[in-house]
Amino acid sequence: MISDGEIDLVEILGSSIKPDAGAVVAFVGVVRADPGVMGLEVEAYEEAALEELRRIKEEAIARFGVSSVDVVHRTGRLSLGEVIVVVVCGSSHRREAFQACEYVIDELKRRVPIWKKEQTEEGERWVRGDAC
Amino acid sequence: MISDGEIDLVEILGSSIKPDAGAVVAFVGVVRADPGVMGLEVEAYEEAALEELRRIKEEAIARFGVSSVDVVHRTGRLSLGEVIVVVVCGSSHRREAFQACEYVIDELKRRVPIWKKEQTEEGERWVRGDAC
Amino acid sequence: MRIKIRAFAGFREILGKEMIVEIGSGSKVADLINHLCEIKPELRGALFSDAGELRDYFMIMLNRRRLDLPEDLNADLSDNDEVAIFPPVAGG
Amino acid sequence: MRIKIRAFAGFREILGKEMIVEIGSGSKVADLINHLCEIKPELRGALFSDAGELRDYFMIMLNRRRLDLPEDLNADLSDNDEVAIFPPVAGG
Repeated sequence: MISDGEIDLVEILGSSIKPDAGAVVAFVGVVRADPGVMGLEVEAYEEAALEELRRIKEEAIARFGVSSVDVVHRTGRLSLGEVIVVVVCGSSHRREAFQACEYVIDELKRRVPIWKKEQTEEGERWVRGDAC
Repeated sequence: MISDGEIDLVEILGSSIKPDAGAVVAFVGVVRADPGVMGLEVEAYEEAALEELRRIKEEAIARFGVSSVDVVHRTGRLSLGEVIVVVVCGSSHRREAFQACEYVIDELKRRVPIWKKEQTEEGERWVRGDAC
Repeated sequence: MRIKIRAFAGFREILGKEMIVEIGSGSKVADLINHLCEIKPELRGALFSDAGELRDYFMIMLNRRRLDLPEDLNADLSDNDEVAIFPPVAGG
Repeated sequence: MRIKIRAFAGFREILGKEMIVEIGSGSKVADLINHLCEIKPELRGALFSDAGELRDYFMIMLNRRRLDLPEDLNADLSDNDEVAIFPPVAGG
């Protein structure tokens, strides 16, 4: 999911905490106070991002056998310390939940069309992506 | 922390979501609906468990350089689907947060003096620990 | 034929968020890019080096499928296609 | 001297949660165990095989430090020590 409103951790975690999933692993990405950075603006190619997130989710379920994968990514203006992304994987066993959660956030950062612009004391700058 | 009351996920997660930790990884253990199991009773050697948890936390910080490790383990009677343990690790980078979180739950299961008794349709039975 | 252009991050700042361009039927992706560079001359420097070679710091999606560049510069366009231009992703 | 006994899980069901026992000064861990097996005969089967050998499915902590068995059966006890007996842990 892509959302321009604050991410509700309780809601996204709560939906994975069920009797059939003994292990839930969550990754929470937070806007970090890097030197000079005052905030972030996040932009997404929403339709393509949602398609890619769906593919990544299916891959994680097929590879690791987890029972649920939920992802929410923020867009818009974010302050330092705000939640920018949440990945939650539910599984009957913890090893697979950890692996799936790490896989999803790694692939999200590599593949999902989302960009960040940092507000710094010297002005704004786009965060450079790694891969092309 | 050892608690006989419901674990407040928002509180324990919220305290790690800070501008100095860009990555927060949480493990949530849930009472799983294994065949025949109706619920769980959890017992701890509380003073020894807290000492061991403190040691594991210090090890995780020293090994992985994470900035925070928080653990809450429930005791008492738990129903299916209830949260039994939460481990939250905050770090400036995600790799270390994942590693630390997995380390802490692995070591907790191996070393911390806590026991579970399953309520089943045929009566009660202690869950066998692995290591001695 | 009408092509919907969508641009993100630095490319949005050059091209705007979204626009419709009219190009001749039978046009390929390369023709569209040339057309866009004419409308928005700033785009040329973002896509090509001074020697006229394609830079590798951008991606193009055609109807939300990523193109392999430079081979897919030869891909055919159809009426109502959606072409998106953006830099390497940096989410999460 | 007075020793506080704490027992957990299956051992709690045999020994009770907590009790104080009086044993002679100079007693070692082995003496305490024998004493407990006399008070609670059910304990003997949980700690020893039919051949009288120590089982490996339990742990003893002395003042919250884990003992290495069987070597530490020789460890000296002091007045007000806390000795805990429990099976392998199974938390999380």
